[in-house]
Amino acid sequence: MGKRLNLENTIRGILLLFSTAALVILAIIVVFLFKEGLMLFQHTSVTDFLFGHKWIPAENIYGAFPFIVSTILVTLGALLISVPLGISCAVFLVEISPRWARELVRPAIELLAGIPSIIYGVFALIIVVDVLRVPFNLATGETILAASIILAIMILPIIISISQDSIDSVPRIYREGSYAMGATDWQTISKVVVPSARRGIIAGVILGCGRAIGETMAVVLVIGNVEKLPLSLLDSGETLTSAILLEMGEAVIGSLHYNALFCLGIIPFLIVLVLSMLSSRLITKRVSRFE
Amino acid sequence: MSKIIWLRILFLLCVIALFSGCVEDNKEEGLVIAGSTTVQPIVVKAVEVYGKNNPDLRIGVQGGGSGTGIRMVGKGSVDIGASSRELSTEEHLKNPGLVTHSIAIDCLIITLHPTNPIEDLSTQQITDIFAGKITNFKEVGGPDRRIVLVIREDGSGTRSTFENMVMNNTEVSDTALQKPANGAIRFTIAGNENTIGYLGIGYIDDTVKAISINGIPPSKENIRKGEYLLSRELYLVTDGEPTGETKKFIEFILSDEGQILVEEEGFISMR
Amino acid sequence: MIHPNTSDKIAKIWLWLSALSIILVLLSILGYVFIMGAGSLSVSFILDMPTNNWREGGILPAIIGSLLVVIIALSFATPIGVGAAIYLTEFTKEGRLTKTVRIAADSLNAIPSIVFGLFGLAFFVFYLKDYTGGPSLLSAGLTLGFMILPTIIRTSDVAMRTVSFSEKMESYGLGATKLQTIKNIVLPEAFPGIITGIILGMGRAIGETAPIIFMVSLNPVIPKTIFGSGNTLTTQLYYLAMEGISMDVAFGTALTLITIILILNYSARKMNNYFSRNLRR
Amino acid sequence: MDKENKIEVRNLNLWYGDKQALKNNSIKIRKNHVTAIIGPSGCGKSTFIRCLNRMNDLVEGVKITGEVSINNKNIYDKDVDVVSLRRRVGMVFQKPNPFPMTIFDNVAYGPRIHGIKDKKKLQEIVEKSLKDTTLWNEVSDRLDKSALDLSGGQMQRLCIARTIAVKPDVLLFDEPCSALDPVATGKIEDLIQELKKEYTIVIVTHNMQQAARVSDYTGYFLLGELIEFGKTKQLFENPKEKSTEDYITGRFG
Repeated sequence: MGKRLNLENTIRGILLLFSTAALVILAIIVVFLFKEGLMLFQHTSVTDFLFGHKWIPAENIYGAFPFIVSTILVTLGALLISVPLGISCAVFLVEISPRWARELVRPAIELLAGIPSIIYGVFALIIVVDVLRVPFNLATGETILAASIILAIMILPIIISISQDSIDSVPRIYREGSYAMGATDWQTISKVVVPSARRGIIAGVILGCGRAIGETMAVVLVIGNVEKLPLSLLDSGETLTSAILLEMGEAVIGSLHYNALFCLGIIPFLIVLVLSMLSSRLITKRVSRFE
Repeated sequence: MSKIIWLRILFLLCVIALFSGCVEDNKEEGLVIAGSTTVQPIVVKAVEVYGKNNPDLRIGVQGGGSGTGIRMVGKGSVDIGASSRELSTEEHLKNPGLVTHSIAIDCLIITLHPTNPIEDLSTQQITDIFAGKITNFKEVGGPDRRIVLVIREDGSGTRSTFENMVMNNTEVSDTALQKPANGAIRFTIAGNENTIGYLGIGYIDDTVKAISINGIPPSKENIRKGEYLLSRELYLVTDGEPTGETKKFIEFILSDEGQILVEEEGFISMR
Repeated sequence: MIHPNTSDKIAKIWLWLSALSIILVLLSILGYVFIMGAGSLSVSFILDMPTNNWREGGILPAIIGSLLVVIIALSFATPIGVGAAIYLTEFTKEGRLTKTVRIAADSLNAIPSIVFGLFGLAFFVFYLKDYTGGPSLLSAGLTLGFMILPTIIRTSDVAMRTVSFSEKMESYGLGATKLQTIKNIVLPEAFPGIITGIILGMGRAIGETAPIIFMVSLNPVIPKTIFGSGNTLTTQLYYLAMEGISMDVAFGTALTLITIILILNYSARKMNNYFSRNLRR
Repeated sequence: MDKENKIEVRNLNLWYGDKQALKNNSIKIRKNHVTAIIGPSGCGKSTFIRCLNRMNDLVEGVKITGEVSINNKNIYDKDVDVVSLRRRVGMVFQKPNPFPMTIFDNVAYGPRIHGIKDKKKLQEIVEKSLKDTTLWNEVSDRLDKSALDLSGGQMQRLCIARTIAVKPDVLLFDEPCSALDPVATGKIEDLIQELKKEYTIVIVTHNMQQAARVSDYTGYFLLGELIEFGKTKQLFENPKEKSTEDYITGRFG
């Protein structure tokens, strides 16, 4: 008997250790990210880093403001495209899709989520960039808009699947109530179903937003990587993540440049962490409210 | 019950996988080379051929850029550093023992889209174009096209070579598209008639157009003689005079056989 | 005002179009990669060594590199992830710990892949250099293992929580110990969910580029040890495309990658269907 | 046809897939009266009432034959617009289902979807509907608060207010009090008495006392068939059918 308890306790201990792994890893990441990144601030002030307009590693000038603005623009652009499309698609799947269409669209979305970002990038580099250049009369198609388009496609699956869950869990009696008032399908969807599901939909959008901020490979290939402050979606730009990928390959290890690139990584890291907590809070609240 | 069997198999696979790496002898590679991505094709090609003759030798090739290569060889983390530029004074001071070995001649060539009729630019014109003072090809006798600059990324050895040779302390325009590799620059230039950029000679092909500078075309002769503005040597860097496998490998690259590989990769041999 | 029935029709057309556009986007990407890559894809492309600096020949080293990296990632993340899920569902009550772990897993899951790249570089490549061999396949695999851990924790967690309470109680009622119950009831019942999680993690590990881009090399040899460097399908694709080495080989690689992902996706579905059918019996 | 009859159901059959849930029922429902439908659980009474505003159209795999005429027009004719039909035939459900929005928006929902945008007019409608359902005094100071914070009985009255805000001809109640306490139930029953002056009302209930209290006519359903239909008083005091008697005397059900 004692032996069994011993074994059970050992295993319990090991499993407890395992269960804290996610937490421990998160902590190690924070430590190493900040250890390498914060060294920059012995040289550059935080304000100069966040709001400086110039990024010239050769002269040890590190102003990340253009990268921050690019990141915001790219993300907004991607949301502008993917939110309406994603919510519509989720509504379609739950509310009006016949069975056969659902069985076609669902795997398509899963697959879309599974395609490696590098392949999205190569596709966008060759197709999207070229398609944009002529109609907008641009000098180059490598713009924030191009990155937004490809990011929109990449975050669609997240927005759709979370919105879909949320719309699916809107109680049937809401729909019946609306239909019984003589509402059409669309009135029921737009005035009752979607507003009732809005928490989950917002959570999905927030998660998608986080993904867009953090995505690298697809963006770096199509955004042009221009260090100038972008003023519109049709300008080229350079996001925080694309700057890291672009320059880390040749940054001398342990140099200020190297530290600055880690600093660039800290920004999306923190933003995404906050967004993820926000969305999980929204999702849990939604669940408790319907139950 | 079959599910339990499945589970066992899965577990077993995990264990096997975990140890498969360790069971093999985990001796580090015999020869590790790191550094410039420009030099990398030569090194990779050399390893490919050299490795066939020396199947027991393990060679690792890593990128990282010239600066990292030099730094790592100085620290002893790698055996050979690859660099597309000479050592800076700072690097010399830090590691006085570093020895450079020229293995090939490279040249940055000013490149345009094939449909661009411009054949020649002066050094001053190139400086002004890359500084963003000239923004349309018609200002240098070309067609009415807005100029899109395509350059290498911050920190790149190729970029600093170009800026040292051409820009004399003028900053490159911040509207330039930055690309992490020569191939990406070529791809961008080939796909857009508004572009101008610089490419290592090994990357010139018929999708882009190489032009002359100050009337001197980028022929092999001119480059080897150093007359085309942007020629430079490529180096392997060792800590002290090379010995053993390191020495043999560098000798291989400098041999006739090795220099043929250099030419095959589009660079210009030392001979 | 537009009549409600008219706007209803217009809206439905829009909804159909939105779904259709998703299919079209998917087909155009898949179709494009297929058309561009089908020419170079062949058995020898997969099984041969590259020659002439990756311009010709096959992509065997990258395939083996991907395989090794994924195996390392899974052998790290599977036992820990499943173990964590067992602890969370069987050994502890819902409370502060479970909540914290779930939030941590979700946060970890949301971290941008390039941040994992930075972290891997600082932690595995430099800090643990003596154990990982620096920029090695092991470093890459462990970085990916860190990355897919939350996927495996969360899917196993969900799978185990859906195991019926009554069956567990029945097992305890028959005098089974906790470990026996876990082994005989919980794990087998949760198995399809766990497997799905593993396959999902596998797909993610195979498809990621950014986390391992700073740890690979273009060395055209078969990696002989996980302590040495190598490259994977994704990083090779990036280099081939970026260095403009060969678009044919690049698209061949892309097609190989997509095919693997398709197979994984499909098998995850089938596996889930198969097991859930068998379980219901 | 009798002018006093608002709804005439003839030979109504309904199948869920292969299962027949309603068997050849015919019934006449009189204008401005309350008609109660009673019967044991699963007898098809809810299914029946849902045929009167075609809510069953929303269920997959339903097949309906026969005729339901409202104002002498068969609502199952091809040219009938379901949307405008449901506007004329309002329905209140078993479980109070106010939408997750403000009280005002709940009541204004119907008028809005039918095209009324004018704010003042909406306010008038909301006020009148809430007054008609005796809710006005309780909620007039918190119209902009969420409807989900109301009590169960208030919610149900809100749902009734929401339904009458579009001025239907007919009101269908599907067990409106089964989720409510006796006090709230009493209020709803009073309300139904009040509403029949303006509306034709059909109420499904499993509570016989309720049927006896509120209705003028009663129909008894068993296994999808209308067993007996007549004046409430007569049906309860002097049922013609044995099974009706068994049910109302509580011998089964």
